[in-house]
Amino acid sequence: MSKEIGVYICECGPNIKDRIDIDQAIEEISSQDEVKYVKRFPLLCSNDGKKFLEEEIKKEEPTHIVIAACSPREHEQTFMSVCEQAGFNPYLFQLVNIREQCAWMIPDKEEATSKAITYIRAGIRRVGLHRPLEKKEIESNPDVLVIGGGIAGLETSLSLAGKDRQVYLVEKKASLGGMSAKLSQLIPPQGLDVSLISAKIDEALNHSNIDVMTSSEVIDIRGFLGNFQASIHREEETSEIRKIKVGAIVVATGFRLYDPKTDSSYGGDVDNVITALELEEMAASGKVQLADGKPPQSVALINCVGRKERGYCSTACCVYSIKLAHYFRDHLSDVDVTNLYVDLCLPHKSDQAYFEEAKKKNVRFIRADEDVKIGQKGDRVEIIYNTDGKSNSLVVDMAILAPAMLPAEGTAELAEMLNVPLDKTGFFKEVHEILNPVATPIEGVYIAGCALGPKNIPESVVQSQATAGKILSSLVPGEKIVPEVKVAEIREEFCTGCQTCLSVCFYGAISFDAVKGISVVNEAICRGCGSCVGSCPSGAIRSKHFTYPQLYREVVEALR
Amino acid sequence: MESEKNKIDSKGATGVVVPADGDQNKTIISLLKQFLEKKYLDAILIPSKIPDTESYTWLLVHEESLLDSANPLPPVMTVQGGRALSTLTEHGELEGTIAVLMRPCEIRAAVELSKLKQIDLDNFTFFSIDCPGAVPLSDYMNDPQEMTKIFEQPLDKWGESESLRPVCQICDQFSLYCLVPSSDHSQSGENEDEMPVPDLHIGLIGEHDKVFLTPVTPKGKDLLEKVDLTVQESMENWESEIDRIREIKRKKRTDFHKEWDTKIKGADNLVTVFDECINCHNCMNACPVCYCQQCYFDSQFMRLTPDDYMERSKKRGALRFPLDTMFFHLGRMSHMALSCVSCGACEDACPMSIPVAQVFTAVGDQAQAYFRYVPGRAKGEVLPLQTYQEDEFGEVETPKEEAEMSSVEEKDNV
Amino acid sequence: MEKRKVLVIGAGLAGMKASLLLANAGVDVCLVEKESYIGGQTIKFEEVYPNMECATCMVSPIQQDVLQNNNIELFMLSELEKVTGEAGKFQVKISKKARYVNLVNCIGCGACYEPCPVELDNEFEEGLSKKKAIAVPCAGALPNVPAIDPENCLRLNGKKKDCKACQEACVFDAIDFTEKDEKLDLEVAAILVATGFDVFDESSLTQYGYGKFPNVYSAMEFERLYAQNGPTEGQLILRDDKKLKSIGIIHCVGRQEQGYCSGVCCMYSAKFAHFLKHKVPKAEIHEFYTDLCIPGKSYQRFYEETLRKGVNFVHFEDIRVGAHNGGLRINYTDGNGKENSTQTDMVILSPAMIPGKNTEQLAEILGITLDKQGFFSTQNEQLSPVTTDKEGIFVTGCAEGPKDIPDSIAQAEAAVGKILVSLT
Amino acid sequence: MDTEFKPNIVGFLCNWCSYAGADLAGSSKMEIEPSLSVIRVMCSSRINSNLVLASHLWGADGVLIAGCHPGDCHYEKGNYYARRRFALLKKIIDILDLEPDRLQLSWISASEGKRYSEVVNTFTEEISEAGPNPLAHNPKL
Repeated sequence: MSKEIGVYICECGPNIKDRIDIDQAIEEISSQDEVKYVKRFPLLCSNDGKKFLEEEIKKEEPTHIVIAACSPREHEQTFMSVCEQAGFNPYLFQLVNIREQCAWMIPDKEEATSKAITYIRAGIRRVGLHRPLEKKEIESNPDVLVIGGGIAGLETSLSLAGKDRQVYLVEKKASLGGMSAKLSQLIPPQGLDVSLISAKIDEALNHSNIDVMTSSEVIDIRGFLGNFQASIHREEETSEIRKIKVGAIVVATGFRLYDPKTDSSYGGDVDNVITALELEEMAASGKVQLADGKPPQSVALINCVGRKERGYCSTACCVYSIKLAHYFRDHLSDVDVTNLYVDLCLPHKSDQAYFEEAKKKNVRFIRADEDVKIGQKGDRVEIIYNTDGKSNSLVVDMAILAPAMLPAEGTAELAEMLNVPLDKTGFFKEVHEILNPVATPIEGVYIAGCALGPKNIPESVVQSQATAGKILSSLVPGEKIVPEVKVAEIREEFCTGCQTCLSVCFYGAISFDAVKGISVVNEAICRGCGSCVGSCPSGAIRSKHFTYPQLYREVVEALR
Repeated sequence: MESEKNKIDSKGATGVVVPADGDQNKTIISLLKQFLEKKYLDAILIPSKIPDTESYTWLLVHEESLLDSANPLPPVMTVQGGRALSTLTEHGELEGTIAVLMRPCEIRAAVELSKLKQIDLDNFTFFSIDCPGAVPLSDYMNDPQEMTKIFEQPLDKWGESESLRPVCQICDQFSLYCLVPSSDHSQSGENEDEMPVPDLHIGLIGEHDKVFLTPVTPKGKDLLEKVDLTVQESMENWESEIDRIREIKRKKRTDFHKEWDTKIKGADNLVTVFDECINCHNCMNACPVCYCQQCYFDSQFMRLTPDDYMERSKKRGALRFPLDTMFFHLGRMSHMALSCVSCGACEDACPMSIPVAQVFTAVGDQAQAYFRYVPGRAKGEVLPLQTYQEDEFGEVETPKEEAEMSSVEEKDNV
Repeated sequence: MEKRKVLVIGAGLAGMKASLLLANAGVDVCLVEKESYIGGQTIKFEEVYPNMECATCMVSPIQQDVLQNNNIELFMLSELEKVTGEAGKFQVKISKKARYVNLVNCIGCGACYEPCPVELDNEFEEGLSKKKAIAVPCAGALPNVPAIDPENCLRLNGKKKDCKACQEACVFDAIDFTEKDEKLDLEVAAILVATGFDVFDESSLTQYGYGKFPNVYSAMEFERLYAQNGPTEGQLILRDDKKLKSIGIIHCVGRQEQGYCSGVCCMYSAKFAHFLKHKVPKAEIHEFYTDLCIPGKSYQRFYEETLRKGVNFVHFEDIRVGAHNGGLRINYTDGNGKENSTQTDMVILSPAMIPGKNTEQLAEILGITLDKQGFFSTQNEQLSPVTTDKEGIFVTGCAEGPKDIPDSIAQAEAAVGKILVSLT
Repeated sequence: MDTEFKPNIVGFLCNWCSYAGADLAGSSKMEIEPSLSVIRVMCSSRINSNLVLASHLWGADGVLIAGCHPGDCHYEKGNYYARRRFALLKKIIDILDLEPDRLQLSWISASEGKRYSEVVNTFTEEISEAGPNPLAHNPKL
């Protein structure tokens, strides 16, 4: 069918009118074939302009529309919705930018005019090749799989579970609670006790919309946002494989601790050198004592154990050691307490007050450079350290180490299963460290808590609730998912199955159909960047709305 | 770059030296026959002479008696082995254990194709063979007997022959060690990805009446042991000869670059080189690493509207037919220059005897060096355009980072 | 889900992100912003740590989304005045100041700036450049529509009642002097406070010589000084045009006074060092810190990169800045009480983040409490960091306490989670 | 002729950074040479060698590809791949000595209106000096 393209030039008040000879433009363009008419209007984005446009489209019934006005970043949306209101497919319209990148840049009116004509011609030739694109809708399942039953996993599950949303909570171990359950009290300021954790555990266990699977592991995951299938291996009374369908997945697999024994400078097997977690256990059992059963007279809390080796600060240790200091002053007040720190990392508003408080309770804080040496001295523990280059030593009954946080076991395997990347440090990597801190490149797969990197409890909780927020916002029960329209599309006859596109797609939107021997784009995931298009040697991928012929038309006109 | 690319020390290999009493081919064939008879292999893909003709083709041989017509090292390369292999496996894997006997450049092409998911290497057992090169297809068809004679001569004075295809004359990857990535190929077994692809290499250089068999992978070792070839002998003669010849060839290659750089530089020169091109795209069809189902340059997306052609003709004063010759060759280059193994198939295929292979080799070598990439070296390597590093190729950006800084500094100084 | 309305106070990054997520879930959002533009503090930055990413590129797509989203109703130059009712049914009163420029008619051509006779310090540019009484804060600000400053506009403050310079320059009749401040009454189901932060006033501490020596800059001033869209288009031109050979960056300005660590200063100071090393490679850079607070998996890597680039980090207990032969001298004592000093041409002060202006007032209006530090307090800092002690009111971003961008955004998303749950 | 010569440059700009930067240059009323015609793409990684070659061989006196600074890509990694592809194409054009300086890759962020104007104006200057693209006028191509 022959094309009848309608062209509108916006005067944008004086902005375009004064700097571009619109009459000349109209004259030159009208002669171009396939152009049905060219009209001008004072200000198309104004309400009058929009009304005018809507009526025009209905009246003139053009096959395609070109509007020469401002930058698409300003009003493409505006005009597209006008098209929609007029019952005209918005993808058969092209906005040509003759303001920002023409009228406003080129002082000479003649030059500006001819540039504008070039751009409009390009738009006309391009729009002729546009196809009417339609929004798709994809069914989606609101249920969620949460991997890991620590505080992050619990918080996520509890925030998500509801009458129209089922949560499957999968935990490797036999019981829920993770690391935080091992603490004798949560890290203050408020010094909350762990009953809050056990309360959350009970709540999860008794929640009618949370399906808790302990001693279980996820062994396989396929699918995409709104439509995942997961297989879970359960080792409870009987061993079974359970298959579930969910719309989103949250990884909350937490962390493990650095083992100081691996480095002799941390005392190796010296008596009475213990980790903070070991102290928690003693505290829980009510008897904090030395190897020989005597109570300690003096202890040293040592921060940043393993920081040098790992190359990052584990965030929580400073406040954690301060907590232990408080514990001694409050419960074993006759023990003399020293805290050796490299840098006090107190990034949260009430951390410092908590530190000041400990100082008031005469906890001694000593600034020590990273490389402390812990050794035996008689039956006591000697710590040799430097402060701003000056060497000192300290002898105590007991040294308590605050080790760095490491990625949990199985992190790499899980990452591979989910096809999400890991960070240099071995923790999960966020899709955008700054703007999208709990999401991964794979839409519908989120990470919360220490699986993303070392953090303290409040941060883990925030992140858990954040994943909940993102899921609640994107997977509304009963609502369908409306994916990007301008996506990539495989031309089967051209695809040779070299899978180059798979390697360059950051979002895992392309998969390989072994039967047909070609690549397949999942439109639910594709963001339309076109990286695959640029990479395909066979030219087998078309990016809708930015096809080679469309862009090539623009080139030709630019060079005419 | 060139020298680094092939920096491989071939000393200290052990293998099996088989007496060949004059005819190395016979010896190889009889070995292969044993493999088939004893069912250690189900089939062998091998170049063979078409009965009652002078031309060669690939045969997938099951019946050992048919190996008599086979020729492990034919004087010509009719169909590039890599391409033959990819067509075989285009629609799924082959049943059974299948061996392939190919020239080094053909194996390297196969490796590139495997990176492009066109061949599954694990599906095959690879026999590579010392290759003196091949004679130009056209010359051969003009006078088969004569060319066969000529072809057999250079086996003595490898590297010197002027009758071989030009890219063969400068080929410095004609034997096993040229493929082995690590300087110590005995170590290279530890990393699957670093493994040279041939399982068993057949050496011909050094002594006429011997064949040097080097088991490269456990697969190859196992095969030899099955036919009771376990004798560990020194391969020194073979090795030293390879080194000698490689030196000669490498020098030729350097000279080649000197010569060709001037021949192709500049639009006029390049156009002159391709002047006779008739756009038959045979080069593309013969090229093993041009693997596309349908070449984009043959597609309707390359066709333009009449007024576009008029426009272009106006601009240029005239429009040359066939259209887009240079666009095609440059486009093809940008697609496969990094994977070009300089096998020469394109040049053999060109009806207008345009030195396509030499142009692509001249460009390919430099482009590959720029990306520190050696096509076909090892299966584990990722194709350069399928990966990236965060900090690289700063020199292609404008303004250059350094430049920007200094300019800012000046401004600050003022 | 039946349509529910949520009020979001503050159109900074946290507020915008929360609004978009809520809108995406089909919730109607009323986004209230006291400034005439959206984007908050982040749009003042040229680059953000730890990847030195261009902030404008990062934020402008989000601003565009907010402006174009049909579920988000944006009220600029507006502040919350009164709240009654309870969760699920709050009645709120918004006071909206007149912009005197019609958002629909104005197309942002900027024809009105030049003719305006009034010239003022541009506080968005930290006073490093001038602006007219009708202006957008900086090039590329969104929405790209200026506002008239009624205190300084000659016509509006009565000094020259017949001045209509801008009105004459505008062909879209977008200038409307008759526009009046309004009061708006809304009913919303939940309220999210995302009012962000302010920075500690360096001039209140004499030892840093801020305001006394021209080349002592505040962090925010420096951010604008190096912004491509800032007053100097990214050129490092000192107040006295002196050439830069060495720079001192002092951390923890106001930490003692405020009684907390802001958690971000070490990193953005390191960011400055990165930038300076890039712009003026030969310059010496000294970072003076008390404790390096570089939490998390990737921040130390960033810090170590600055070390590799030759930035000198010095730990101090006590510090003061003085003038010394044409430059600035930084005197400090180290961990062992030893006296030292360093000579520099420029000093950049990294001040603490403090609660935003009117935080107390807003807390009163909302009937929620503040913590010791003066930020909005949450039910339980450990386990419910976004819910306030009043049902239906949530707090996020730096309004709850100092934090960096990723933490603010995570918290915004968390708040959205809590709100969406509370709505169903 | 050379005094009359007005270069004709094709510029592929990524939607999120460079196109925004160009808009900013415009709205800041910076003076920019009319030589360059902008073609908007979503990401610099969309550009394939054919588009560049087509422009280069069929009349462009210069071709500019502009995208987000490395690390800032709106699609996270696109510009890294774009850079590699460009490096290869430029290398080939360079080896063949087909006017490599007429191909340019620049990173321009959304706040760098000034940089955009500098990039375009400088590129135009260089091309003006170099004269028209001989390839474009070689009837044999």
